[in-house]
Amino acid sequence: MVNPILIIGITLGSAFLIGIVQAFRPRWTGWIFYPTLVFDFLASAVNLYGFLSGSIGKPIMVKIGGFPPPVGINLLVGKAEAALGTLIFAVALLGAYHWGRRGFPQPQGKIMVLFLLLALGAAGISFTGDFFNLFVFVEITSIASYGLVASSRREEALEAAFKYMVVGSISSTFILLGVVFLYKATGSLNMLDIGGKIAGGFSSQVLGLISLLILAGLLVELEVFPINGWALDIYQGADPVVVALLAGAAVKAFYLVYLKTASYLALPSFFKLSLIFGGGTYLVSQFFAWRQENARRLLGYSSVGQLGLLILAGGLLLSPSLPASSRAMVLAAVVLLILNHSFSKSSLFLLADNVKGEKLEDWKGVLSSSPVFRFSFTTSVFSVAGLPPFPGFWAKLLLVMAAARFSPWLVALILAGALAEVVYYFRFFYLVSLGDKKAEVGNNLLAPLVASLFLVGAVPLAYKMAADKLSLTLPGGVLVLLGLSLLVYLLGFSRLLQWLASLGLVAYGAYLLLPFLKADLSGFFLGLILAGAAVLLLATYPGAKNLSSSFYPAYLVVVFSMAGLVLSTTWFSLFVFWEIMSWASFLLINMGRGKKAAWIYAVLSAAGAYAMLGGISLLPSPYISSVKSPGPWLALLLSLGFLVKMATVPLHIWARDAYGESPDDFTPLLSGIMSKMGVFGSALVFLYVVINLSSRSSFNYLLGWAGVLTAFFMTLLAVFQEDLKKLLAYSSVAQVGYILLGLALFTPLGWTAALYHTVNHFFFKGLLFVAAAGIVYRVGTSYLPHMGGLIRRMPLTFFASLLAVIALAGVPPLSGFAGKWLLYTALIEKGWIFIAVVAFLASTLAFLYSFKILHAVFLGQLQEENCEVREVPIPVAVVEIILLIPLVVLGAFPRLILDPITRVLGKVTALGIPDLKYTKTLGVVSRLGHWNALFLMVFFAGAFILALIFFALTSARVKLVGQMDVGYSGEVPRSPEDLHFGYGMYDHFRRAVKWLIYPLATRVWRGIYEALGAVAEMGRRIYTGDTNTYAAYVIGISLLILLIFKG
Amino acid sequence: MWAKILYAFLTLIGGIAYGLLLGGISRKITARMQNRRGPTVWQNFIDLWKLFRKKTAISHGVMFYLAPMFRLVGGAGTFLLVPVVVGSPYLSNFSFGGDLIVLMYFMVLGCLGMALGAAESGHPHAPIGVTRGLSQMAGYELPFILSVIVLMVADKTATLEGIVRAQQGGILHWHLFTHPFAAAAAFISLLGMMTSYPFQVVLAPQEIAVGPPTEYSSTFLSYMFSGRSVFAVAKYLLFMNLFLGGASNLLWAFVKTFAIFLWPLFITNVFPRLRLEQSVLFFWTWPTFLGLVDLLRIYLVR
Amino acid sequence: MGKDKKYFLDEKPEKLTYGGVFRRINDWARARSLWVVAYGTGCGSIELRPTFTSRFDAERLGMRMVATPRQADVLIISGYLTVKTLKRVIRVYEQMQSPKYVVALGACPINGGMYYDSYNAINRLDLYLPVDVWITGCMPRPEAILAGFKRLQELIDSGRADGWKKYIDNLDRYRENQKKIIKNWKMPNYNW
Amino acid sequence: MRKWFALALLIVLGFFLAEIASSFPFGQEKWGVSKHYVDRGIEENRGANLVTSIVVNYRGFDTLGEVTVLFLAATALAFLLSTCRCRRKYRRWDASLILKTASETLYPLLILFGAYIFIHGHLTPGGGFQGGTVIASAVMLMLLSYFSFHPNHRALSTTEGLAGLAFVLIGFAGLVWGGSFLANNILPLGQWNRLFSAGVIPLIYVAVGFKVGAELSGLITDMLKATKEEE
Amino acid sequence: MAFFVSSILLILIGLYAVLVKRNIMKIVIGLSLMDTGVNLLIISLGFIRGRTAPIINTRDLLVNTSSKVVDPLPQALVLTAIVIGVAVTAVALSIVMLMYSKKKTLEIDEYKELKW
Repeated sequence: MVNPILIIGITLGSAFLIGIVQAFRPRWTGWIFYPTLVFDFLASAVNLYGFLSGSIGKPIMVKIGGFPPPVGINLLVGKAEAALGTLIFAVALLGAYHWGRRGFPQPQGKIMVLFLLLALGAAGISFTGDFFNLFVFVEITSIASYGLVASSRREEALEAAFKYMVVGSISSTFILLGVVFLYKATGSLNMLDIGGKIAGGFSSQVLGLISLLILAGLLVELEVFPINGWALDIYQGADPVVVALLAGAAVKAFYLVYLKTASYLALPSFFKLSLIFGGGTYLVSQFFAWRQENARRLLGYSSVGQLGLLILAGGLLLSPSLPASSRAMVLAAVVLLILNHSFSKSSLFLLADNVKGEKLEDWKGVLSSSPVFRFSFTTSVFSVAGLPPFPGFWAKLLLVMAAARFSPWLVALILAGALAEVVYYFRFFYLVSLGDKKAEVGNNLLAPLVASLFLVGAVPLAYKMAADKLSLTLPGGVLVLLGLSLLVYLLGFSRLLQWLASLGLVAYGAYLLLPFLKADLSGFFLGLILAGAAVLLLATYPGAKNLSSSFYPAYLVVVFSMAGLVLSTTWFSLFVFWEIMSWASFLLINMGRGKKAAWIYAVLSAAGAYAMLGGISLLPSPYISSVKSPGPWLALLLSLGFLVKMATVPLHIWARDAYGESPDDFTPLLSGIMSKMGVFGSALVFLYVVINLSSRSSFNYLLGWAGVLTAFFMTLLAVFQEDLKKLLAYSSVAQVGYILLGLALFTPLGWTAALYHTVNHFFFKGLLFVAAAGIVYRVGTSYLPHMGGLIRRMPLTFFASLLAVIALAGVPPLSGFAGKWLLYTALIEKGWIFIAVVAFLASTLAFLYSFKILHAVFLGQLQEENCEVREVPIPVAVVEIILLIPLVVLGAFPRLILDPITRVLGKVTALGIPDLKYTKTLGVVSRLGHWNALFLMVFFAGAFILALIFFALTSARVKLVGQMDVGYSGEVPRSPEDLHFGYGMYDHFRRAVKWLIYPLATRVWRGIYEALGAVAEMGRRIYTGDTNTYAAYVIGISLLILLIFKG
Repeated sequence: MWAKILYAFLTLIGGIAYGLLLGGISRKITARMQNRRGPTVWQNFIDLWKLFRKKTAISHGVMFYLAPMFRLVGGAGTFLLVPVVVGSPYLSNFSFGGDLIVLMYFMVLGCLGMALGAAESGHPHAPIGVTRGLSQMAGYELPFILSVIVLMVADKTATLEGIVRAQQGGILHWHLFTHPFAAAAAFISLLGMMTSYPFQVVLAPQEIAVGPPTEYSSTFLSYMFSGRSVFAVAKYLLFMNLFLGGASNLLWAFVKTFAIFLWPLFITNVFPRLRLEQSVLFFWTWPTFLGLVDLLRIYLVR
Repeated sequence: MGKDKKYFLDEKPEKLTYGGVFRRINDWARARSLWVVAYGTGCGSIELRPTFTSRFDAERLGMRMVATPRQADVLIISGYLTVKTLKRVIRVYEQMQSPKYVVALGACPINGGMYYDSYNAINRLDLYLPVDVWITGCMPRPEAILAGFKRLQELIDSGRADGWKKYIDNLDRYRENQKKIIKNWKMPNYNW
Repeated sequence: MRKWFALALLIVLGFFLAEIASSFPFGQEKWGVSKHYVDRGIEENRGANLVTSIVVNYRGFDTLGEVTVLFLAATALAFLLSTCRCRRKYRRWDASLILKTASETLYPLLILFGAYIFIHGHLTPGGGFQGGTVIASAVMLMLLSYFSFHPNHRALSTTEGLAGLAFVLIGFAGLVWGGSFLANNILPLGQWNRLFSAGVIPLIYVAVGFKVGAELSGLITDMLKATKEEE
Repeated sequence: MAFFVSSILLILIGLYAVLVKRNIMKIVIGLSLMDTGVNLLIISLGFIRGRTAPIINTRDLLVNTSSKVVDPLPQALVLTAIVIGVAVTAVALSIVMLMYSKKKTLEIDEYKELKW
């Protein structure tokens, strides 16, 4: 145990000493400054460790002057204070190091004094047990802040400092008045004493007003909306290091003291006050940041928002009706939020210090400047936006679960804010990752790196805390695999090694998860994931590709999180893995060309995931089991996330570019397997929630329409798409629409169709995307009009693609037909005939783009620039062959898959097994019809070969001619470009369906985004930048608080 | 089994011959309608033989080479999946291979294969024709599907046998009369299927030089020719089974298919050509509306 | 022409034999199924329309117009030929599949007709292409054309219409003559 | 508009403040914790001035903070103005003879008076802060009179630093020998109402006096220097 | 009572300056005024009618002190508050000086660059 007074005393002494040394040997000041901070940090850390290990049982009480509490001043350092002290000095240390490396402004001794005393003031605020002493420390902090904010001596900094000073003076006046009135009312200044008196029944008619006066003062310092204009100005105008310290440390002390004060003064309306102001600030700030173009101000809005969330959590803590278990959850959430926000925000602000400009566009290209920058930035943004696996994510999870006990609207508020946060942070991320050029950034990156490493290091702690509170268990094997996946990053010097390691890891994962490969739904999907990932990983053979070093780790994380997802037994676990999967895939997509697509993907994923979380919070039990009499909203909320991943209309707007512009090596996984996780999730929702829905049939019907409209519209859009991968993207989404339709049928046959299609879609779409990757790798473009005639250069790929396309189109002898047959049979059996019509039409439209794929890429004229193109690389070719086999074999023997599916459905007692019989002549027999796959295959192959032989025997002399030897009205074609029909292939058809392909969804979503952005823009205008106005806000809001909550 | 295959083979030959004959008849009738004498009804056989025995042929590649076989096998397969005489062990061919859904998808196979061959020819007209054909297919499939689904739901079966059986017991049990709107829709879409005027923009010899097969010659062309003939017969048979109550013997099959054959023939000779988007939109409006009428009826009655 | 080697087949057509088991029936069928490539070179093409439509109805002879040389059997040189047109005619003719026949309409392909002294009219077509039937007149009426086709059918039936065979046999000589006229030979050597 | 709005706000605020204040009857006896100071102050500290006892001992920690605040302000001001050249035309010559003469006379007296005040902080009204302020006013007088008057900056810094350190060290001495920070039991308390009494209180107040004097002088000097033209 | 009213008025006057005045110096003056008002209010809160200052420099004050002196604690607090007020004013003035040196104006309207 270290006496906290030592921290304060020694720091003060050092400050005075620095003052002396500065006068004589300015260079030596650092020799006092840094050791002091280190000492402070270590001392606090030792205390914290003491508390955590239990060697310090109860809070440390320091009686200054030896007087017992009410008489003398005392410091009261408990677990929270010790933790906060550690945090403050850790952040201060980081900031000091950072500033020192950049060079303190001269005279440096003075700035060191200010810096030291700011940290000390913040620590003192949290340590003190006396109200007046609190005021003194508030003033120390404030004055040090004024000085530090102004320290860069830029105009903006001075302006911000002045505003802060005016507002801060008013707030401290409130605090001072409140404290003195409090003394007058209670006769004491000691917090514990007053708390004891109030808890003991002391009351006074003005006590409420007095407490509110103090709280209002503190709320000003806590930057609640709308009295936080000054704070935003500081974030924007002041030196980023100072801001890091203020936002990362000082404000947290105010937060702690706010909580302490509110709980000592214990008025019933405090929790409402906190909820309203915290929630309002949180939501409004996150929202106002949408259109912010200044990076620092954007971070400022975020900080304010996070504080709002903290205050809201504080409100929950203060609430008398919160059950004890929820209280523990909120406490854990608060700890994690503080930790998360302090480090991520310091990291971000210190990174901002390294970027030249303040505007968002000045950040363009910084991600490619240095790996350290990239790592720190990504980590910090992820954690500050509350994404897994960082503490913020667990905090949000805990907070939501606790708030759910309180009110669903609170959950909605938290999640809405979180979504808004994702929107602008990933807009930031998107702007930052734009640009090919490397931006000029400073190299003062150690401090942000350390901060982000802290965040990474805090992951296990956060997980443990959340797991304890939520009784959440994640499959250990999967966690090990996820950890190992991240280790692959360390092999970043060689892609080949990473590739080999990934293959090994997937094999190891398969070995590890082998016991779970049972004939049930999880086992079914697990098998798909593991086998699929292994095959698709093979095709990512790096060769001479320009892969990012984090490609393989992220790839593996996606794979194993999917494995964890399907093995989940609780909704929490499902959600956690879902989020991990989403965000790892976001990173992968962001590695591609479509940064904006990645942003949209991020936003919609987050929206879906948060909706899902909202749904989970409404569930009575976290276990994935039947839910008694759920409401339709619950079902909708739960399935929304899955629908987003399946890109169901109208949530599809991300899909085209995210698929089309993600790295070519990742797209097969994204389409072939990852989109199936949405299928898995929806299946769970259907099985456990929708099944008990009173309006089940109409819900299902609605989803059925959603599925079939997805299939229809995406197919239609695919027809007019001129980019190979985007075309395949649309096609993929359309196919998943069929799967959703099958699920929505909720009949054994429908599910059989859905599951069959799930597997089969992996085969052909995986194959097509792998082939596309190979083609793009060779040809260098995925723009269809630039290809053509590649059959001459890559016959194997053509053959593979041909079969895949036939399967995709669902034409009989190959495997694709089974899915269609089952689906239509199921549809007609169920009597969803209108849906059946649309589904039929959609699959007819699929022929259009099927032909387009084959023609525009492989047939027609070989373009001049592609004359030297070679066949795809050998690993890709191998994968093509591997994926080819099932297409043919399943075409002849669909029972190879149908039988396992029947067994899986046998486990799903809610559905039962499909009513299918198998006979020798009729093949598969349903209630409606029959289909003999083997016969068709044999007949087709036999007849074809017979005809071929006959032809070869009887035909005229066949001469293979050159590609431009065509009947061209007697003319000689000049170049292949003139002859190739590759652009606008369906322009005539487009004229017919123009009204159907109007991008309504995109327009609507963009309209919503723009409208909200415009509202945010308007709302932000309340921060006029005018000092008088800010002061008026402070007084007005304080009065409002007094008026509303005094009762 | 082998007998069945042999019989199917013979039926196939017969089907091709019948198809060629129908083609000749149509040329003759057209000529008569235009106040000409026209060629003999056997002209198509002569043409076929000439093409078959041409001395040289050119190929543009593997798919180009295989496409006529695709076309022939696709046409033949479609033909053989449709029972000529339901209940007859031999004349129902290979209809055990699949039901109506299978058939509708199998129909596409030949077209798709030929489309690929045409596309490989490298002649721009070929893919233009193919895309027109596919787009037009998207047009006429909608009313056709509507009516087919009407029948499937009404008869609670997806097999052609079942549908034919449901129409037994007199001429008024034919779906042509029990579901007149659906039948009308289907027969209108048959015009599109047969690429007869006014939906003939797919081939458009004057514009895109017969479109898809523009580079095909000689033996290749003869295969496609026979494939198309048998495919047409298959469609007539399908329509016969769907709407005209099937056939109880071969003679009825001839009569009914001939009747169906006359329908597009008479339309084609008196109409000009529509642009593609016009034909697609036409299919998506009037026939679709007709089909919907019956579909709604079925839906509500159920 | 180096670039064209990639895109055009530069290989001399093989010589063909004429005979076989089905020769009689083949010739019979060929004669009764003459597909004419719809390619008008001169004023004579205006006479082909009535020939093929209701008034004269060439279809009753089994003839029909086809849109592409690949599927055609007969090339009609319908009137005067210029140097410029000759290039196209040669290419069209060589793209047709054997057996194939050439019918020359009018006086111009025979001796230049009224354009005999023009700087660019071709005066003797059979120096450049093997003509099977000449139909004289300026222009020949549809009746004459039909008579010419009847003659062609007779020739085919009796196996005497073997211009296509001669052309391949004497390709080098024909090419020489063609290149004399067409100074600017911007075609592949062999027009498949 | 703005004025009326401000007035309205202020009226409401005034109403609230009045409501709170009026709940404490003016001039009535209402003891809280200070009853302890009043009743046992002499006994525990022997300082005649109870306010000083409170300021320096009972709530000495506040005073340490207060000193820190002042130190902070001086530091911040010195830091900010160290580069500020607010060049205004400034009088380059000294003040009038009367002022100069009076200042020269008063300067030592004022310093002496200031010292007296803080030395007697525990006995009479006043103390370190007041004394320091008086000293600073002496410096200010000189600055007003003489253009070339420059207090030694290093000396000021050293003084304030050492004085602050002394305060902290006295506190630590209390921690080491007296059991708690700023404990007033390490020196004999002496007799009531004597100069050498009240333990460490006079020592601390002397330190505070030095510190405040030096800081305020420095503050004024710095501000003045920033407005002067560069020499 | 007049003490309360006048000190609260002083606070309000100071705040009025902060809210309404467009000159930076006037705002700073307003803040100072407000501080003064607060200090006065604190002092008057500690006042007890008819009592003397809490300086025990005569023997009769030694006994039964609590019935003879006013509350010393507010006075001690005010001491601290005054010093803090001075410190804030000093820092404020230094910032104002810097601001003036940059823009050569003291109009608050000119300092609205940070907004929205």
